[in-house]
Amino acid sequence: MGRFVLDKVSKSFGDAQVIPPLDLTIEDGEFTVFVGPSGCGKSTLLRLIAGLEDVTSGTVNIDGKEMTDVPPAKRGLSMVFQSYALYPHMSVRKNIAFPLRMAKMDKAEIKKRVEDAASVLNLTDYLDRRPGQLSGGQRQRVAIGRAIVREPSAFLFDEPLSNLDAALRVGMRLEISEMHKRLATTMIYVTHDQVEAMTMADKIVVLQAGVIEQVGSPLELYRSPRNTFVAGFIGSPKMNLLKGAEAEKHGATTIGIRPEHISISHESGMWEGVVGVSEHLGSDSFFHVQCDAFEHPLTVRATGEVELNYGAKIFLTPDLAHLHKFDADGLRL
Amino acid sequence: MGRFVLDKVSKSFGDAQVIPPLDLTIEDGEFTVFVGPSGCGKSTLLRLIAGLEDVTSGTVNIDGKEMTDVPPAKRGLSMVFQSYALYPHMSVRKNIAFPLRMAKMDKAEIKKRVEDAASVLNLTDYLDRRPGQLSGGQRQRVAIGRAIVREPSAFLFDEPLSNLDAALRVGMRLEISEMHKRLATTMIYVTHDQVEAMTMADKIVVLQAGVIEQVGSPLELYRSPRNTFVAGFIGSPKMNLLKGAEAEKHGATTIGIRPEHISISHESGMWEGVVGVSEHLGSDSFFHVQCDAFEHPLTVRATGEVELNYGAKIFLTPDLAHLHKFDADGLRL
Amino acid sequence: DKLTIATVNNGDMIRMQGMTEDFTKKTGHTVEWVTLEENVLRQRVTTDITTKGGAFDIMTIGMYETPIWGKNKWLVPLDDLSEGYNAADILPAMSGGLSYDGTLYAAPFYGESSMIMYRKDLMEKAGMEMPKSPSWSFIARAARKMTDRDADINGICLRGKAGWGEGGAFITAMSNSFGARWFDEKWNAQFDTREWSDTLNFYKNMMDDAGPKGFATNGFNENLSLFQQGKCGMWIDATVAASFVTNPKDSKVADKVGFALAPDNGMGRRSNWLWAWALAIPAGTQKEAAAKQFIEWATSTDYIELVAAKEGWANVPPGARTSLYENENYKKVPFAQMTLDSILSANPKASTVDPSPYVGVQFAAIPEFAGIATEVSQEFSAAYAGKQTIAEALAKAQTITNDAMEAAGYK
Amino acid sequence: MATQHSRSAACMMMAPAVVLLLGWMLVPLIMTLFFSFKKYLPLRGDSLSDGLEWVGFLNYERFISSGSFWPSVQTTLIIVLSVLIITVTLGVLLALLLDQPMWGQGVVRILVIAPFFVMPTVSALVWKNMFMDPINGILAHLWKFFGAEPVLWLSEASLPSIIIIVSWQWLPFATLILLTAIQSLDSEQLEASEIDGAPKLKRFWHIILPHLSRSITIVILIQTIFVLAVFAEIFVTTGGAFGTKTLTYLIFQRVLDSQNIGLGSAGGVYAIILANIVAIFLMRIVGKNLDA
Amino acid sequence: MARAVTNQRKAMNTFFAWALGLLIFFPILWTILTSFKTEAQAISDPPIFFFFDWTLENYKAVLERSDYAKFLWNSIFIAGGSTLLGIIIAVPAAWSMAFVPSKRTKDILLWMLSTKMLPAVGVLYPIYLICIELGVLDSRIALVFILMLINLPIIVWMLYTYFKEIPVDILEAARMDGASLRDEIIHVLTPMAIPGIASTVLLNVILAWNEAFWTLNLTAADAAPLTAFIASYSSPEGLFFAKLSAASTMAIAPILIMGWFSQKQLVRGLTFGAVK
Ligand SMILES: Nc1ncnc2c1ncn2[C@@H]1O[C@H](COP(=O)(O)OP(=O)(O)OP(=O)(O)O)[C@@H](O)[C@H]1O
Ligand SMILES: Nc1ncnc2c1ncn2[C@@H]1O[C@H](COP(=O)(O)OP(=O)(O)OP(=O)(O)O)[C@@H](O)[C@H]1O
Ligand SMILES: [Mg+2]
Ligand SMILES: [Mg+2]
Repeated sequence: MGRFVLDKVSKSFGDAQVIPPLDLTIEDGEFTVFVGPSGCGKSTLLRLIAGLEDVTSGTVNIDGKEMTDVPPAKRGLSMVFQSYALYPHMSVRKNIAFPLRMAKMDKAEIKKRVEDAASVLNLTDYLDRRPGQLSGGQRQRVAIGRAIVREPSAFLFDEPLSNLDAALRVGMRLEISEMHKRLATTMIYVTHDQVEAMTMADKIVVLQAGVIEQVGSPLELYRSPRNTFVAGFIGSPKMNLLKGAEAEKHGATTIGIRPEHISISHESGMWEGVVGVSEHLGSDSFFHVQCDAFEHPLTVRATGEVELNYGAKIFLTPDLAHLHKFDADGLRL
Repeated sequence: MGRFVLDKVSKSFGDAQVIPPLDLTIEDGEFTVFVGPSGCGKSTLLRLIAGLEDVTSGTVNIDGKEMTDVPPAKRGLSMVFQSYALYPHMSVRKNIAFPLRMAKMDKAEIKKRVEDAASVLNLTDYLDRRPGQLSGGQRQRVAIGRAIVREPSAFLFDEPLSNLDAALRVGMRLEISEMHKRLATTMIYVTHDQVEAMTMADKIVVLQAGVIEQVGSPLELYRSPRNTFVAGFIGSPKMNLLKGAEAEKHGATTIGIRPEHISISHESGMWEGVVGVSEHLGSDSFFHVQCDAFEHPLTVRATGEVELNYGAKIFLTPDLAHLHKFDADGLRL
Repeated sequence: DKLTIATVNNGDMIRMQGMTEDFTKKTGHTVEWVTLEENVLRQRVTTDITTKGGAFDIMTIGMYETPIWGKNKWLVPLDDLSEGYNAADILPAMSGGLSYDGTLYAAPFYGESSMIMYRKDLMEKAGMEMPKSPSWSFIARAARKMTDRDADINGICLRGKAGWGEGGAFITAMSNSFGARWFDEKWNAQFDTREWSDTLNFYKNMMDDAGPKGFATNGFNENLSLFQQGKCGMWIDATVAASFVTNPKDSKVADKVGFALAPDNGMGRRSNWLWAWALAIPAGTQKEAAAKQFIEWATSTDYIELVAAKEGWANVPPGARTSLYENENYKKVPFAQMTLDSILSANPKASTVDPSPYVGVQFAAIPEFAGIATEVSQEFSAAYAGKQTIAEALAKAQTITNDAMEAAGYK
Repeated sequence: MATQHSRSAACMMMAPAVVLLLGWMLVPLIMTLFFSFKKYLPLRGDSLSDGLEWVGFLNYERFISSGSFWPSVQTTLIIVLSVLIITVTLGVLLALLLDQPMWGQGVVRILVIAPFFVMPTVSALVWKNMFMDPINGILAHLWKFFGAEPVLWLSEASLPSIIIIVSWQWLPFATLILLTAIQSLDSEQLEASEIDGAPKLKRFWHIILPHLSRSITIVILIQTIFVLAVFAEIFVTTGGAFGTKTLTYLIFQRVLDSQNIGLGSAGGVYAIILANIVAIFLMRIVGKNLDA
Repeated sequence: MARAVTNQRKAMNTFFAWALGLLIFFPILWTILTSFKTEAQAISDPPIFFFFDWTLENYKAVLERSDYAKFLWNSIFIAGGSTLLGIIIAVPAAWSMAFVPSKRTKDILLWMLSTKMLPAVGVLYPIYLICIELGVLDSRIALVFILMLINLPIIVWMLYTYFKEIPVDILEAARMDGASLRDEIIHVLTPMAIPGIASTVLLNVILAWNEAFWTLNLTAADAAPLTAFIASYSSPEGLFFAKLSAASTMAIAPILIMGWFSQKQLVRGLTFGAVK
């Protein structure tokens, strides 16, 4: 179980309102990801749900029970911190067992559960080490282990992978996804990583300055961002957002077109431009093209190895099916 | 100027030989990137070149002069550290001026050079701030500023961007590339980031356990990796390396095919498989497909939004032009 | 020259510091004072003299150190003082105690003995009268009678504090009147004798009945303050205290104090001690001549008159010169005569009833004494405080003393 | 980092400190050892220049067989241990309290650290005369106010008195170090334990206290060094009477009161041995902690 | 600072902390108060707290009697000098230990600490004799040296722990920028370690200021610091609590005031590397 209803929840630190009143419902078993630029209030929102911060106003409802004033220990949630927050003086075994000991579970049961969790997380060989003797990935798994032994009603993750190197991140991402499939427990996950958000989420919540800009499935957000902020935030490299006469032609103040939705031609096309810096990844090539029609260069993607000389004149044609139009307020038309 | 010749250079820490004797030549003006897994000796190699570590054996030759025993201060190189290593107690101006002061340059000249460097790096407005008051990107630029004022014979970078967030990294990457174009000074750059290596390098040096696995231009490495290690290391997501009967069909112990070089069909193809986890990024979709022919699942990329149901039966066909073949020792055939 | 003088922080010495201008004016020499608390001073100067450190040009030392140091030739003999100084005027008890082998090694700045100071009003209230030379049994009786715990009045206040110069000095002087001695003629400790046990038992019984709370930690200062606040009926202590307890500025009972000789036990010895703070010149100083000039100035009759002129006769340094007690002005001071009588009744050369090998009344002038007596007095204090029995304390004292004497090679 | 250049530079730069300390340790140590085998009674005319008589281990035997030796070792250990226990326990509690939000935190901190700045002599004088004096002391007044018999601190509770004075002096030090340690605790760790269901007391026991262990060992090490050498507090208050004679004090008596340098030096050697036993024991713990 | 603390909680904390703080501070407060009383008021029964006739008489008496300025200056000179000298010697040593560690580093550090365990009285005679031999008895320089040696282990240890927290990168950067070892230490390391050095200085000034054994035993008139000043007041004839209090206040006031002004610095730095 784990259904969260936030009703007009707001949070201020002193005079600074970090989160204006906000409503949000997270369904049981859902994998929800909070994304947004740094400082937008993702962690704060998560901590409000966990009970680590008091709400300034509004109510937090968990599984139909009002929990606003219940202390974190009694909410039955598990949290994985960005820094892992492992207990450095305890062995891995003790770290994982800690919540169970606190719940006064009996020794034998604790032992069994810890060992089960360890084997799921491939930590069996490290049970007697201290956190200081583990690699980043292993620590990460201990933090998760400590969270899962308890069978909480929901998991909260605060940027749990941001300290890992790229290779490890991919692995851990898959592990968490699989764990979610297996346990079917509600998970709330904070990240600023595009790929994590897109690949893991059932539902993404995009925040900006404490305000929810859009809620939806990853592809919904990719396909129809509600406004220019979401449009620019979701997708990598980011969507080209263009203003001016060209935009007005489409009856919009701003038009958006993703790098992957522009085709390149040497002969003809909608926009003429000059090739700037090229970046070749082998699998893809990215070109920064300066068009006469726009102030800023456009980013264009070509799959595979494509060679275009610096300064070459080319033509670009957007795929109109994927053209996004926004009004003067930045809202999707 | 800045031509480096490492002749049978090796390095041991105590009993552990971190770098077995190794030869490497870096030409003047070249942008060389060292890549390799964590702990493979990239930083150590860079530090040997800088003179921050003694070589255990071998010689380091810079611009034709033997420099093996010359202390770092006298090698005329500039280094940009992963942590930037700015002097926290000095203003930006003083930080940048430091190498010049150490060289006992006269005040007026120092002032001029610092201001030139600052204007190139867009730091003019921040000259009187302390590093603690700067954003990550600005700090990065101060570190570069400190490196360029001296007009060194080469720049050494040790993972300079790894502390920055994704968006900033892209920007800084471009800036460093442009700087290299402008100054045409030798640059040696350590990174573990695929994209950085591929987009910035003139020449990539792939290291594993202190041994050079391959040296070449980015696309050379992408197109014809010398062995399975390089094949697996260069490219993202990584190349599928397949063994068994299928590989032998092509007269190799191992065959390699990149995710972007496999096409998907619902009707027919070379290998039949079942769709596992899918990852949708919007611009691309990645599928993990379990084929009967192979033990491990294959990763396949499809451009754009492609939907394949979990467990659906599909057929995969590799692009034979991009099939890599390796012998029993992992060497390219 | 600039003289460096180490001195104790007693009132008379402090007063002298205020007068140094006079000396400088007369001789042109300047003076730097190093004023230290008694115990610290003793360590400090002893370290310096034994190592020939030469940090001081003049040292303030007592009757205990003088003969020992004189014997070691560490001090400049003061046998060639100028004519006008009139060395013969020094009280013989003082010059005797400050000489070794007939040579004077330190000039007394002031001298003291001990005597009884008592509250005339309380004595009267108790219906008793203090004889001029009382006995211990009278004192004990009077003390018990004067005691009024409800009014916070203790019949008698005596030193009990550890330290050879504190409680150690008192109990040794007292033991003399009980016929006890520290050593027999072969330097054997005598704490296993009945005399010592009588002394201590008498002392403790009396103090338990009529003494103040915590007397085991009381020294001169504590008792002085008790007496001045009117909390003691009798107090047997240094004669110099007389000027403090009769000074109305500090003392609530200034006008009610009477004096008597320290008690005896009918064995021919009174329980009063003899002490002098004296100025001596360490051998080897570069400034011997100037130092001698200073000593002559500080211990001269002129100096006494200088103080008298500035601060009154009650505040002059007492006990050093015969002429002082012949001075008409000084005779008016109420305790002058009793002080002199007390001093005269003490004989360092024959302080014990049974013969003893040492010189000194409340101490034995041998180098080991300070260390031994400090430890012994600590055992005694512990017994006063009830932490051990008197028998235990005496047994320990016996071992401590014999061990130390053995270590020092007496046996 | 460690190139040949820097390594030789390091040796050079260590040298002054090492050489000075070595001299500071060895010269007196050798002289002490030398004296300890000699009969050296300066007041009886022995002096270095005349040559001293060799007496073998006599001084050592004497010192240890004296009735004061073992009690003084015991006293030393009691004082050190009690002061450590008191300052560490109170220090932890005080640090926890000072870490809480309150009004006037800065001022309270100033009040709490003040005793650390007071000279031992002064604090002993103040405690002895103005607090523990059975007649004029504040404590006596306090006791009387509540109708109790004033305690004769320095005679009847002599050891506790010394312990109180020394603890008062060192409590600020322990509190300061522990306070900085508490403030350095990663708040996420506390939050994690809270989410894991640990109530307040358990959080203290399982998270805060282990976090403090390093600081506590350091407090113990430094205080042991200083408390072993406690002197002024005893000299001024009890003068070594009533069972407050520590080993240091006993040596002081031998050297300065009895002027028996040989015997005192032998005592010094014993003290060094005792200190080193304590030290080795401590260093084991701290050495381990310095690595971690 | 997760959840709001109720004002009630805060009030409770405040109450307890203040109560304890005042209790701990009381002996000092009482001394200061007493120093403004007359001798009679100082021992009055019951004790008087604030309502007495404040008088400066005691201070006047003390100032008249001793040359306070001389003692004060000696204290400042000795405490300051020994700390400064200690820092100068310790910085290079700590640099070596922190940045060029070897297997022996820890042993050396612990050995240095162990030199502090020599009982001072035991070596009084040797040191006194040496001072005579060198002719430095009663000289400030000798005390500066000796107190420096006494505190050197603590200084080295503290600096070492601070230096260890400084990223090696920055020193290497300086080296790459062409700085010599001297430049590196003077221009980069020392300024960066200022907070740590400051608290080391503070702690050592306090320790040196309060050192009473050597300062008392090796001085006479010229070099005597405040510890000797107080030794002349400690037990005169009679109980002069008020004067004793005045002298005590004068002896501790300078360091107390310095300590209070710099307590932030001191608190921040006092970790001895116990805190990562
Ligand atoms: N205890 C606090 N007191 C005052 N302001 C705070 C506090 N905690 C957070 N804030 C402010 O609230 C805002 C939101 O912070 P929050 O940590 O939730 O951001 P975030 O989205 O998690 O950012 P990041 O991605 O950098 O972790 C920020 O502007 C931050 O400065
Ligand atoms: N001072 C040292 N003493 C002993 N071993 C060392 C030392 N410095 C590095 N090593 C070892 O040398 C190997 C290479 O280290 P190096 O730092 O060069 O790796 P790297 O390739 O830079 O790794 P990363 O990507 O993690 O920075 C590692 O195994 C490391 O443990
Ligand atoms: Mg956050
Ligand atoms: Mg590295």
